[in-house]
Amino acid sequence: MSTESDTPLLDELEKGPFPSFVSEIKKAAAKNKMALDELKQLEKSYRDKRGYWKHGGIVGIRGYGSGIIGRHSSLPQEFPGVADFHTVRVNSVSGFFYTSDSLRQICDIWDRHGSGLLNMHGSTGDIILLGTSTEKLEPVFAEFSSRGWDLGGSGSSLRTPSCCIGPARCEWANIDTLDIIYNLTQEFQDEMHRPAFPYKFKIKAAGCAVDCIGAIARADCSIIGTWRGHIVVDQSAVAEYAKQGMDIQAEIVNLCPTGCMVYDGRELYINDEDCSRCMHCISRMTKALRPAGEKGATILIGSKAPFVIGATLSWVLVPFMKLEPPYDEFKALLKKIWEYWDEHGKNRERLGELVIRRGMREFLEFVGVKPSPQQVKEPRRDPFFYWKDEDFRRQ
Amino acid sequence: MSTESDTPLLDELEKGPFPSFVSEIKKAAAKNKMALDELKQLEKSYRDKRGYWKHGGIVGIRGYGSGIIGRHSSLPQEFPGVADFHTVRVNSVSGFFYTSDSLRQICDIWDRHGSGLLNMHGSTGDIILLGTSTEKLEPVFAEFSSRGWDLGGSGSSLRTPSCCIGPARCEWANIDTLDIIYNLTQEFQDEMHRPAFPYKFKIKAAGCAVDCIGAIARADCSIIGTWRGHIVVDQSAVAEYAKQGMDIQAEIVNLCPTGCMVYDGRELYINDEDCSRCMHCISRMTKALRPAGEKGATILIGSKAPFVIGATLSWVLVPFMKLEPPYDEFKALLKKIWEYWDEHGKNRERLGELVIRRGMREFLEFVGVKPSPQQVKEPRRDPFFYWKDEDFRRQ
Amino acid sequence: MDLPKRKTDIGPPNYRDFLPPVISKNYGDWKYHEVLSPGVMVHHAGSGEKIWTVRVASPRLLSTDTVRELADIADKYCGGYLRFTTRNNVEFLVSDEAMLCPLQLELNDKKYMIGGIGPRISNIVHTQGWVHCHSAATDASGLVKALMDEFADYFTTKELPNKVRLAVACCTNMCGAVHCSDIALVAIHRKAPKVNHDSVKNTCELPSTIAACPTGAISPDSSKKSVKINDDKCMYCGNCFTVCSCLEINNPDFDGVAIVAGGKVGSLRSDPKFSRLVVPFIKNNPPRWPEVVEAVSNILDAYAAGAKKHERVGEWIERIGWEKFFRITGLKFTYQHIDDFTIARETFRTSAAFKW
Amino acid sequence: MDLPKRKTDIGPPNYRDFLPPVISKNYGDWKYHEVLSPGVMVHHAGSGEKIWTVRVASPRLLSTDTVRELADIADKYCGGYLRFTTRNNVEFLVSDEAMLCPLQLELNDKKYMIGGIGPRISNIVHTQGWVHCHSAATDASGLVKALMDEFADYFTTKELPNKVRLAVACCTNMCGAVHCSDIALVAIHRKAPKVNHDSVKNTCELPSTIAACPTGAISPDSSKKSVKINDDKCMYCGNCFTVCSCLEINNPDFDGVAIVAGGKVGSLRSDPKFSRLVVPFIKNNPPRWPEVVEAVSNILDAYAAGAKKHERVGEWIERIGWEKFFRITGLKFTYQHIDDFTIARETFRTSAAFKW
Ligand code: SRM
Ligand code: SRM
Ligand code: SRM
Ligand code: SRM
Ligand code: SF4
Ligand code: SF4
Ligand code: SF4
Ligand code: SF4
Ligand code: SF4
Ligand code: SF4
Ligand code: SF4
Ligand code: SF4
Repeated sequence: MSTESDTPLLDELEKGPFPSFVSEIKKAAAKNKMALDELKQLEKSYRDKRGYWKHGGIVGIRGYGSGIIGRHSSLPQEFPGVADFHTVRVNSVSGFFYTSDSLRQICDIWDRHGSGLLNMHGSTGDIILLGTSTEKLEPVFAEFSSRGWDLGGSGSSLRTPSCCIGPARCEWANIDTLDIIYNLTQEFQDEMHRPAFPYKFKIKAAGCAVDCIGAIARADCSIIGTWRGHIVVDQSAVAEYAKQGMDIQAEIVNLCPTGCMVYDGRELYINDEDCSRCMHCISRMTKALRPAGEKGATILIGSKAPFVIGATLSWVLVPFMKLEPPYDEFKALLKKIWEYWDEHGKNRERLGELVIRRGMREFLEFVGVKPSPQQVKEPRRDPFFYWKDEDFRRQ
Repeated sequence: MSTESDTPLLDELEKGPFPSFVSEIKKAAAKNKMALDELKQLEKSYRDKRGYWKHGGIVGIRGYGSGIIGRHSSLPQEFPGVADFHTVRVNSVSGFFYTSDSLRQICDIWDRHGSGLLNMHGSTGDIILLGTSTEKLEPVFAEFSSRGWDLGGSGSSLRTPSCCIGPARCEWANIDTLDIIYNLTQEFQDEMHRPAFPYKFKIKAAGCAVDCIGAIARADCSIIGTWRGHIVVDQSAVAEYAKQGMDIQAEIVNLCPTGCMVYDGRELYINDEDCSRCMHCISRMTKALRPAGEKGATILIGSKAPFVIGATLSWVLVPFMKLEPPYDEFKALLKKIWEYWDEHGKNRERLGELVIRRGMREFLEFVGVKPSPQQVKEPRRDPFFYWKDEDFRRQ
Repeated sequence: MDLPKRKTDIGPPNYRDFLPPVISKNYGDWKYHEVLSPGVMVHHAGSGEKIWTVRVASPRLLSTDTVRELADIADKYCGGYLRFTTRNNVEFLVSDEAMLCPLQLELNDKKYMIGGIGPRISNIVHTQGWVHCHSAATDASGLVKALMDEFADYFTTKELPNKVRLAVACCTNMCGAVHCSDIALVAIHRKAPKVNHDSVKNTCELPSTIAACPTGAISPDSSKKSVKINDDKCMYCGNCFTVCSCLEINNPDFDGVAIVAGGKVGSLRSDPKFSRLVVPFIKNNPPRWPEVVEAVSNILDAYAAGAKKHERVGEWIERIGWEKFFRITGLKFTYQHIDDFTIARETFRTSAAFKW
Repeated sequence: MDLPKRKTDIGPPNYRDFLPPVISKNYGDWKYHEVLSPGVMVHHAGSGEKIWTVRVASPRLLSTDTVRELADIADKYCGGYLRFTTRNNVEFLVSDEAMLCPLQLELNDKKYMIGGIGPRISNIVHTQGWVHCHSAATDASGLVKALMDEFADYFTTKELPNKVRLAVACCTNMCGAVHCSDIALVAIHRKAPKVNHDSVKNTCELPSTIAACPTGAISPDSSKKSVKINDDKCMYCGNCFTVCSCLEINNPDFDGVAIVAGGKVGSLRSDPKFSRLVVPFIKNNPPRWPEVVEAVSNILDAYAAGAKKHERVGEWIERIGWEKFFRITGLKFTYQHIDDFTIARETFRTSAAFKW
């Protein structure tokens, strides 16, 4: 038997094939006192089956209202290294692309001023620098900002927008997700850094309905690339898939949600008018099928985690919008959306909750989007609906 | 041109192939002053595009709190024949079966004391005697009750239960809908005639999931016959259907919601374990397919029209219950349901609304029904759920 | 007393006394049935015995004369036995096959419409309307007559992919099963009630009037000893008018019907479904509501053309998608179609996959 | 000042400066890709050029040492280019085919887990847990490690019917996309917070504490200058603890995780779906939560055995029905499974068709 460890429970989690976060903390702890107390406090949590953190306090960067999450140990005497242990959210790069040098730069700064621990990435998409003390915050920021990095969002602000890898490496991207996200992030620096919204606001962009960024589930505004046109079928590639053993009828045709495909054993036909562009067939037969026509995006709004009214998925606001730089049409829409939210949103009311509370009509009228059946799965069922005077004039 | 009619608009509705309600009113009007003023007032409604009725007043039968709907013309000077024009709800016969004599009996009484107009039937299932004056109510009732008829429900009471034709003429009935409804109606006369509930309560029974009485859409308690067992397939009858030109694959197999059927061009196989007993295949191949095994019913609760929270469909409470005379298990459940409603229901709150408001758990515990996945389409999605001390003990 | 002997709580007569003998004998032992023609079917019992059913349309609102006529016909051909269906049709219950033909001949002679069995349009479930209900925003019987005249062929002869259940409710109380019908009409008001302050003061009980409003649109108007109505909150349900008839909800210039579609009650193939709003409003245009008849025909034609055999209207629409339904019917999609009521969010399109 | 030159609102670096040259050249012109092995794929551009991707698992919580190691490897084989995926894996972006094999050998040497591409289990999206968050009712990283050790084969080699997206949220704030995952864990408390009246009095702002509660369970306790909590209303969300750390929500004897399943975010084949509760509670049992791992394995095994190719967990469950899912997994169905929250009624079974 080896000499007794200080962290017997966590040590268990160094075993097994999957890379161990405990080993990571230990690596940092070997040269960093904050990381060491993080490790020890965590061992205590494992022993006691409870966390030992406290929220809060107002900590931040001069001129910024966001980007820092204040955190304190509830056992500061026992774990002084994490008495204050705030995280710094650094705005990541579109598509999460890095060069080795840029990563080393981040590491160097963080070793100098923080715990030496980080998340690549936080679930919104920031680089999360995991823990430092209050007085280190300004130096950390100065180092990063002087080297071309800036903070991400936190609090009641625009949060760090993020996207799928899109046109950088994916054949299905209908929009330039990376550029859109970069452009929007640059444009709305103030909205991100100086919280002035009723609550947080997230934007995520996916290049197609596959949604590799989970935009539809966790963004107040979800941008999802699509096309108006048809799917080009390369019949020889279809034949090749069949030859390779794909059961095209079972795997493709039968799983098409709109039933718009026919396979006669040799060729594959798509009734494009009925296709809902769900991406199933294209994703399974990437060499044979290719969307063609006008490219653009569906703009959806409203998804969020369950607090307080229950989780929501984003729903369609604009069925189709062209998205090309400088993205003016989209930006104008976004500003109208924020204006509406600003006018009607309660404190800590997400956009989706607000629109659900006040109804789609007022919102559509305000932001200037027409009602369309694409916005709903199905029309209303109960006969209680309102009329405005202009409705009578219209008739 | 003929001489000018008093009712030019309604006269239009005597044309065309479908039997005319206007002709009916005219027939009655020919010998009855109430019916004549009904006709004239209706013509005025057609002219003015609005109704001329007023609700209410307390009118009724001695000893009864229900069975009569009070109604008054809002133009009693102009139409004195309908100044008071209350309807009498006579409890119909299970399955809406009549003999010619019984119908003549009804007509004779109604000609003597009322407008000579009636609905066969009202949409709850009563015989609706359409309009008489306040002082005629007691005589009407006396005549009917002395001949073996009684009033149906109205107000905050049990409403006249009704059922599909069931075993009387349908091969698919799993329960004796007629007997159940007759038995319940007899048992709960007091609940029907002396309103003591928070609001109306409706019971409807269908012999199978085809639901020819619309039980699932419009009954606070819906009884729907079903079976536990399997579907017996008569392969020669299957072959006969195929021979007659039925496309068994397209019409039956492909429309089976659970995908539990296979047709090999000759024989039809059903994986009974996966069958949801939806009745599609059976209804289309009645000579070939027949449920076998234990017969009983699914008990559902809660459907109603849209006021106030929106329309609801009944949902499963008890997935399977044997239903044999004297139906004690069902009656005991019904009494527990009413007890719960009585204890917690607000004035004018339907059972379904109450259970939706307070949640299924309390209700299930109160009425003594176990939770089961058959009660839900899908489990909850949001992680906000309650725990009681007994849950901890159970674990 | 000169009244007959009054009894209470005796309940309805026993159905057993009303069944034709062949039914009593074979009760619960039916094996299968065959549809012989749109208005005639035969049920076969295990015993080998049969019962024939001849179904005719009824306007539901009947005079005693007509009921007596029905009774007489039943005597002549059915041993006096007949019934009404859950959709208010009349069914003659024939035990003697020889009676089938003469019965139909007499029914034809008397202009009864025979039909309604099978994948057709049967009778329209409906309620009182201007005939008897204070709450009505339209007339139900008139609409039914206008529609059924138009669709008579679908009752008597023509087939559809499946049964099409029509219904009419004369106000949002929806006494018909409008909320789960293939195609249905529900009458609506579109203006808040006008308050007749003088009569309110004298006639109505203020607290119960105020409490009647489900949206809280009514508040006391103490200066007038009456009530005032917040137009923005009122959803024109007419509940207040039931309690206080001086709150005039009827408004001929604004009342009319909405069309809903896609509902069903049976659990066959797909779960029971609610009807959904397809046309928010058509003005009352009695006596024949031609615009309503046309709009319903339009939907029915699209269904007849597009649905697969056995598909109900709602199943067809769900297969093609509501967006395509609006496209092919040419119906206008507008603000009223988007739910803003209790479960609105569940109707929003939370998907990136839909048709143009 | 000795600090470097501070700038504000410069935003993140431009992604264009971080793309490998072959990507810059073929940006937006990719034609198709091929999965060469569970951890290697190649994308073909219209130009004929290619980029290879080698994916390795990451615990997400990294030390700077490890990040530097990743950078060094990227320098050696990828011209210094690498990226992270939206599920926190590392992707080495290889432009030179000759580097593919040596890169993998070095990664194997260094014990990196290569895989996660295709119909497999990829990394588990998760959040802070006891590592950093005050709100956590469990540890996220530990659960992820325990699960991924168990499912390592599904990352590196074995296939499933489709991708299975796992997630862990350490409290009901659900910072991971738990609400739309194939199988996910969400940590819950099950007891109302204990009020430490003395500290509340001195530390907490009462109005904001009371306002923090979404269910209105907190009211002033004026005698104690503190607050009291109505146990029956509290749904253990911990919101109040965020605002006032003297409302002790952590309760080791009662805290643990719930398992949800059947969610997805993509619109392929079927609309995005919410995850649904399958196991209401399993006690925290660190360091390896064996009961949780077993329960997740059970669900995964049932899916692997029952789903058709390309079916996601939720699609499989919807096809067979939730009642059958509970039957074949042997999971107990209890009160907590029945929704009683905002849209509860939409989850009730409004149909007579279901399986036993
Ligand atoms: C760091 C991060 C988790 C992680 O480990 O990755 C995180 C951490 C916290 N989240 Fe989150 N959220 C993080 C992404 C999310 C996401 C996912 C996303 O953005 O895609 C969600 C769900 C989507 C959404 O926005 O609804 C999310 C939903 C919440 C909520 C619930 C909000 C709601 O409206 O329901 C809260 C509660 C709140 O805002 O008070 C919350 C609150 C918090 C707080 C600030 C706790 C609190 O109440 O103060 C956490 C600080 C943890 C800590 O100790 O540092 N966090 N949070 C993620 C941000 C990292 C980043 O910037 O990249
Ligand atoms: C006569 C009948 C319509 C008909 O022509 O067939 C009818 C007529 C009235 N119904 Fe109804 N309801 C009738 C079946 C229904 C049904 C259908 C059913 O029972 O299957 C429903 C929908 C199912 C349900 O119960 O929810 C129905 C839902 C309502 C409602 C809405 C209740 C709700 O909870 O949403 C009201 C409003 C009320 O109760 O105040 C109502 C109220 C009324 C009143 C009493 C109007 C009122 O507010 O005072 C109507 C009197 C009309 C009159 O002038 O005589 N009626 N009512 C039906 C009863 C006949 C019978 O006994 O056979
Ligand atoms: C007579 C009646 C029962 C009664 O107690 O009065 C009845 C009788 C039969 N129904 Fe029905 N149904 C009757 C109302 C209903 C209703 C209720 C309603 O319309 O309000 C429904 C539910 C409709 C819905 O889902 O919205 C109904 C949905 C069916 C179906 C299912 C159709 C479908 O595929 O969705 C069948 C099966 C079939 O058509 O093969 C069916 C089949 C039958 C059978 C074949 C049952 C049998 O074996 O005897 C009967 C004759 C069929 C026919 O009319 O085509 N019956 N049937 C009702 C006649 C009403 C009428 O006058 O038209
Ligand atoms: C690298 C990444 C994008 C990024 O910007 O980082 C990515 C990349 C690809 N995804 Fe994805 N997806 C990535 C996250 C996602 C997500 C988001 C998530 O998991 O949070 C989803 C949505 C999952 C959901 O619906 O819940 C996602 C659902 C898919 C699907 C749809 C699977 C399905 O049939 O439901 C495909 C299509 C396929 O597998 O054929 C796909 C296909 C692809 C393709 C083949 C696209 C392409 O042509 O390049 C890429 C490699 C496939 C692979 O990994 O098997 N990707 N993919 C993400 C890798 C995460 C990881 O490390 O595992
Ligand atoms: S969302 Fe679409 S475009 Fe973006 S990476 Fe995934 S498959 Fe490619
Ligand atoms: S994209 Fe989806 S809807 Fe369109 S053809 Fe392919 S599988 Fe069918
Ligand atoms: S509900 Fe079933 S048992 Fe009753 S009449 Fe209809 S098909 Fe027959
Ligand atoms: S009853 Fe319905 S579920 Fe069962 S086999 Fe027939 S069609 Fe399929
Ligand atoms: S639907 Fe309305 S108007 Fe028609 S009968 Fe019922 S309550 Fe009266
Ligand atoms: S019509 Fe209905 S909503 Fe309008 S004031 Fe009257 S009760 Fe209220
Ligand atoms: S899920 Fe809860 S505990 Fe976990 S990081 Fe988010 S807020 Fe903290
Ligand atoms: S834990 Fe949540 S529900 Fe309970 S008292 Fe605190 S804020 Fe309210």
